[in-house]
Amino acid sequence: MAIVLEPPPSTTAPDADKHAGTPAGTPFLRRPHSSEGFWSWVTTVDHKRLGIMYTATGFAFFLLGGIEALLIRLQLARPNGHILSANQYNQVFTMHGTTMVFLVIMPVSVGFANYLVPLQIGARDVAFPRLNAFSYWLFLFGGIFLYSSFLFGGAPNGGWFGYAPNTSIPGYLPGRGSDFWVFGLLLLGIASTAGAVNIVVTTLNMRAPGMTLLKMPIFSWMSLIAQFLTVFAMPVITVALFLVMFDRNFGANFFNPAAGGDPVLWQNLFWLFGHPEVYILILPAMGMVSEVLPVFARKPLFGYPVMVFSGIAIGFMGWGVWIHHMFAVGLGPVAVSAFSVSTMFIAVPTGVKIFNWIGTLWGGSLRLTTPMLFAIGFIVMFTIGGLSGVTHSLSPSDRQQTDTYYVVAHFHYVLFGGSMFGIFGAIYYWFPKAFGRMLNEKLGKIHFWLTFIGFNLTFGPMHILGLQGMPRRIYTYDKSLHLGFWNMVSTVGAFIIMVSLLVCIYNIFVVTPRSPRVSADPWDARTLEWSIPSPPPEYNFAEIPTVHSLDDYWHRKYTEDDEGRLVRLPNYEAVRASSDTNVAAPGQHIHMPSPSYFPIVCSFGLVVAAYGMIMGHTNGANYLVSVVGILITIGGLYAWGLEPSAEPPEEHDGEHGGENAPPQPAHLGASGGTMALDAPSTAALPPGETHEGGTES
Amino acid sequence: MATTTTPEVLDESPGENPAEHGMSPVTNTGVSNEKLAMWSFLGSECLLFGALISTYFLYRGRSLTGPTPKNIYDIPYTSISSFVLLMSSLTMVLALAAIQRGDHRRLRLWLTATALLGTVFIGGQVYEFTSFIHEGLTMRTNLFGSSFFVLTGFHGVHVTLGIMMLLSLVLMSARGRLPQSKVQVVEIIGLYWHFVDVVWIVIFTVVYLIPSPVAHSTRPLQIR
Amino acid sequence: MRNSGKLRWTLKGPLALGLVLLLGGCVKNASQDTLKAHGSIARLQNSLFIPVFWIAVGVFVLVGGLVGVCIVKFRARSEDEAPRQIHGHTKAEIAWTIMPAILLASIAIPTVKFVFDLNKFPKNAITVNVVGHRWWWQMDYTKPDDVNQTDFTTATEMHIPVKQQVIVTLTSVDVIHNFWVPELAGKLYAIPGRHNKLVIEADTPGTYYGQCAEYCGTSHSNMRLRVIADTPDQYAAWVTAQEAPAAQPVVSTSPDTTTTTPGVTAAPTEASLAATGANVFKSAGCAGCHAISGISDGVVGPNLTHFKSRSVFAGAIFQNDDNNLRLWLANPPAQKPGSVMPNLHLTSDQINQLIAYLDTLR
Amino acid sequence: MSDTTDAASETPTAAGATTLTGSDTPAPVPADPGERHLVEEAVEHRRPTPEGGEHGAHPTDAQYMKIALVLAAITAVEVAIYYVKSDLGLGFAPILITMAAVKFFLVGAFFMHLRFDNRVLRRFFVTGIVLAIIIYVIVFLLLGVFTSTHGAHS
Repeated sequence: MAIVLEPPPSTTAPDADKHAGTPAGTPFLRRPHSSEGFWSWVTTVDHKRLGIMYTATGFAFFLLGGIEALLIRLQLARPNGHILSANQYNQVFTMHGTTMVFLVIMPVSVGFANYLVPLQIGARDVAFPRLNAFSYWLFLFGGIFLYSSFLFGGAPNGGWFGYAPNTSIPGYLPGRGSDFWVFGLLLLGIASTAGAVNIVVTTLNMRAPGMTLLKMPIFSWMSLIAQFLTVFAMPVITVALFLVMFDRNFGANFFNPAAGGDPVLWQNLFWLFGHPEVYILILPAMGMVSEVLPVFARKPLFGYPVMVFSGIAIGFMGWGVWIHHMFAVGLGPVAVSAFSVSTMFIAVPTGVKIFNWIGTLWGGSLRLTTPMLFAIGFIVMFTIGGLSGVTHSLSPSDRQQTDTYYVVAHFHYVLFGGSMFGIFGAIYYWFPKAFGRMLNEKLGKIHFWLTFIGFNLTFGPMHILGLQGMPRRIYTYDKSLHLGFWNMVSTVGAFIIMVSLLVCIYNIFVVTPRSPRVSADPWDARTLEWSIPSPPPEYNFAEIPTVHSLDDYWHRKYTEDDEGRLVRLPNYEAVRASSDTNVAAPGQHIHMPSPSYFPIVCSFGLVVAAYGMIMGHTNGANYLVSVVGILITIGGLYAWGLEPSAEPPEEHDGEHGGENAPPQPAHLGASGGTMALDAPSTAALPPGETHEGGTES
Repeated sequence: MATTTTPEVLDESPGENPAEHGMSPVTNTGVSNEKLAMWSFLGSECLLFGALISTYFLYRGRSLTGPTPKNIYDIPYTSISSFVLLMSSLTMVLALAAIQRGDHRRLRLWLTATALLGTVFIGGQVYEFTSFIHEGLTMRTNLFGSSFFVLTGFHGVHVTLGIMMLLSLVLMSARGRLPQSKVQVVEIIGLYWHFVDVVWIVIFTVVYLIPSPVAHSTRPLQIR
Repeated sequence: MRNSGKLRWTLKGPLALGLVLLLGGCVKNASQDTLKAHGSIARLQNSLFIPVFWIAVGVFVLVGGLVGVCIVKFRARSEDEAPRQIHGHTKAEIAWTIMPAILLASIAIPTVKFVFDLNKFPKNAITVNVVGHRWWWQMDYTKPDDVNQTDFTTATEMHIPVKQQVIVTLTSVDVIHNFWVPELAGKLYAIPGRHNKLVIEADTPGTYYGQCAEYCGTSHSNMRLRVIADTPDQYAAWVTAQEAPAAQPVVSTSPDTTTTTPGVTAAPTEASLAATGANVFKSAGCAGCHAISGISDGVVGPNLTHFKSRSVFAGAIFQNDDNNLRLWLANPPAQKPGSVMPNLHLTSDQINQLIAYLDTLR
Repeated sequence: MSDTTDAASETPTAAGATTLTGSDTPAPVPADPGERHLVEEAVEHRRPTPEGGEHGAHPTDAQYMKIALVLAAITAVEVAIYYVKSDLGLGFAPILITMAAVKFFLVGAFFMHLRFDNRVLRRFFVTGIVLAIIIYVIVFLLLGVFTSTHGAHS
């Protein structure tokens, strides 16, 4: 129900009970109502809660992936290491890669998009709040499913790229890991597709009045592009995974060379997904950095439209470069040259972005706060990653560097030095918005410098290791290769990163909760999310703002003089103060989507189905478990379809009918018409949406 | 409807925003969330079926053993079931037109007809699969078997889901829970149904009508 | 100001340090160093990589320098600074779109040329069909006059004549492998069902290390190889030796004395040990997988006809000496995780006999 | 605002007009604006002919049936071509693909209303199709589908 409003809360409960019995409720489950406590989090459809849950879960997986990274580094610290067995090592590096890509950077980026996009575009929620919850739970269950493989005969051990026929023919790899990998990724794929559709629709459809696409905050833009890529890239790997699944479980021959199957098909499908995936991972971080830099440089983002279009260009070009992952496959000179050149030219829009960031800094008034440090770190580290990427585009010489630690160094500079730096900066930047307290700056700076040093110590030497001939994915190497020194340096660096993470955790969980609360706009920031209290109320905006310019909130506080210098408007303080009190007036009520059990039920059914498929592999009768899982999901979908997105508002309309539109079910954006556009956020979810989910499954 | 004049995605001007005109507060694009979501999902599905069809196409004529498409397909039979599915698109669109007119009896009639035609198609597919299996073609037999069953099976699952949705609609309508205001539900499910149909149009041509190159033996296997 | 200077160096210090270390690192005596080209192909590849690498370093210095300047010069000195609001600059945008594009185009041209250069294959070159197995390399040398005929087969260690381009065709019997001898040439996949072609060449005689570079399962790390570049004379001699049939063990007069009463009888002669070993080879299951010309023709494991002519074995993770062989034969999977060669539970006498026999296969 | 009340006053009418078996359910699903516009659309469609408004160009039932006839005819020709393919030689596959494309277009444009509907929707779908065609054709080229030699180039 979750009508968030100032009216006495006592009225909500009886109302809720009254409604649970009506046909509007579902036949077999009472609608959840609590807005606090455990169940409220389980059943929540609030994009902000889900965003926090996404990010927190992603962070937890980041720690798991980090522990795996430490194991890898311990094993490789010395030649002929014995910390892990070969098979254990292979599991650990596979899970490290899979975790960091699918369970950390992707969901954390989606988490930020979830939290921020509605706030930045002036919406009440995402387009499909329950689908949003479904995506989150499926992501969580998918992650747990993947990790449960450690308990059932070994984790995936075919690499995050899972090349066939190694993964597709049972017996090549010990254990059942590949089955878990296939089904885990399928689940995560459904979750990310659903989440992506949601964010795309939200961004396109639910912007506040006046917010044209070219007045939209840059983070929302980059998320939009990344989610578009997800929508189009995920089905490709879904098919690839299904083909492997049929090979493994049902004896199909897709990647079986003995039957004429071509393992290179897998590589094409995987990298067709895999390369856009790289941009799915980096674009949101670029957006985050592009939000942070202007705030702490007190200057607008340099060349905002160029930044947008270069992002779009990257998104498009990202589809035309996948063969650069396969330069050593032997695809013939024409294909290799074409993809070398296309790969080189993707550096152009990327370079444009870097120069625009520098342009943003140039001539500004830089405040080197922790978010700013991470953002600047991003620029520098990502530049290294981008440049080493250019050296990879030289396909003739890449035949030396591919599949070595040089690549490992390259993409860690992109994904850690890039994406993770961006995400850390974003955490420091938006934490006060989400929780109303500023993360401790001193610890934040320690965190940054430890990360920065540890990161460069870990991954810098990997360039050297790669050039000195250390292949990837080896669990051991011989003394005769003389690789021990740099590996040891790298391992030391990895532990420094871990220490930096502990500092961060200490900051978040121990120091910050005791720090004082902050105002709505602690950074003197630019975008709409800072115009509402910290943390934002459930309905986000008491009144949906009307947007007049890019960085609308900034322009309510500042203007420029004739020379283009920044001038505070007279009502500067008033604007900032009013942001703190930007809440619904007493009596005003805003209908928000109600919590629901069914997203978690549906996602749970899918996971049960996945376990059934794993078990069915050994005993056909167990496929019945999958059938049960599918039935749970279908049942959940039906209940979901029959359950209204938001409880009907009549009882309140009765109270306040005078100031509201007459009671009628088609109206949600109740208060006073000014928030006309909020209504899509509380969209009713007719069975159409059910089927959206249904066809996915 | 004047209020749904669509602003261009990239070049809309603020003045066009309906809310500022005091007009109907539609979404920014003028399209409802559900419809936009369905279309983006269908865009995504293009890549999904594209990959499956491509896999089939890639492996045409590369099977190392028989049976081959040539000696197993029953084109007249498949033509009829393709025709049935094609006509279900007609009944679907007639159902939509019916609810748009407020004709709920015809809505249910056409929806039922669509579901029925879909069921006939699925029945035909089940029969086809069974007869292929009897003739010795399974997913394990060769590349043709693998890619044929997976491609058409995926399509069949989509059709089955569509039938379930259609029947739900019929049921909802019969219980009076599908008022004309919910015309969009029918439209969105219709979109899904038509999509499944156009996919079959492609499959019918690429898989059934275009013959595989001869020779499943031109490729020597160097595995020792 | 003072503060910002410090900050700049804390930012750039590690980077500069990293650069120095990078330079230092290249001098190290790594045995698979991609930058230490010992053949025309590897040199060609480096001649592309190294200049572009330094261009990249230059671009990085530019970007890093600009960021550094920003940090020093534009650091906020007071809370109330009012910087000029620059929203963009069209000319600058055009400049930094076009300049990288020109730079990239200029490296694209040699790249494309080199791609085609690397796809030129010498005629009448020595052709070796290399087959990837989990986790060792099989090398089939083709006949000089007919590349479709196998002349002889070896494993793990291949010989090539110096200063001569050798064609390596690559395929695999199981999963995807990746043939890589860094000092001679960049890597190329060995894919089941496909045949890839690679040219390698060595300038100077010597032993070059290589290893599988594509993850291929449990013992991927243990799938190494050696390429030995010989002078033409040495190479010819090696080929002649490899073409010869396997050494025949002298028939033992009493083959079973040693097995029935182990350790009791006086030490048998090497010859009789070897002869017994040949019998063990045939009876204990070795012959099912390993080929020795004239004795067995298994294809699962490496061809052992001239086993002792190789300096390494088991995917080049062991020096080919009696101690390592003893360890290996006692329990292969313990030495090489996931090894396809099972533990045959040989007695130590059988192992000694086998070793004696293998020692004869020169 | 005026529009809101418009929609509000229309909605019960629309719903009332369509309820058949008595409104046992309060049909509490609150429509979003998207639906609200549909409500209005539905209101307009209460006129005998479904013309008018943005979707005014919607074909009539008769037109739908004509399109279906065309589709059926093309299918028949396709099957016929299949049986005479030997006469057409190499031109055979492109002709079939063209006909499939025409059918695809007809269903998409008319049955799925892409011809009349918002451009955004067309873009989503066309993006998907074009992207799929381009990338998979490249995959075909890479994997040698169109060449007689299978497998790698080398």
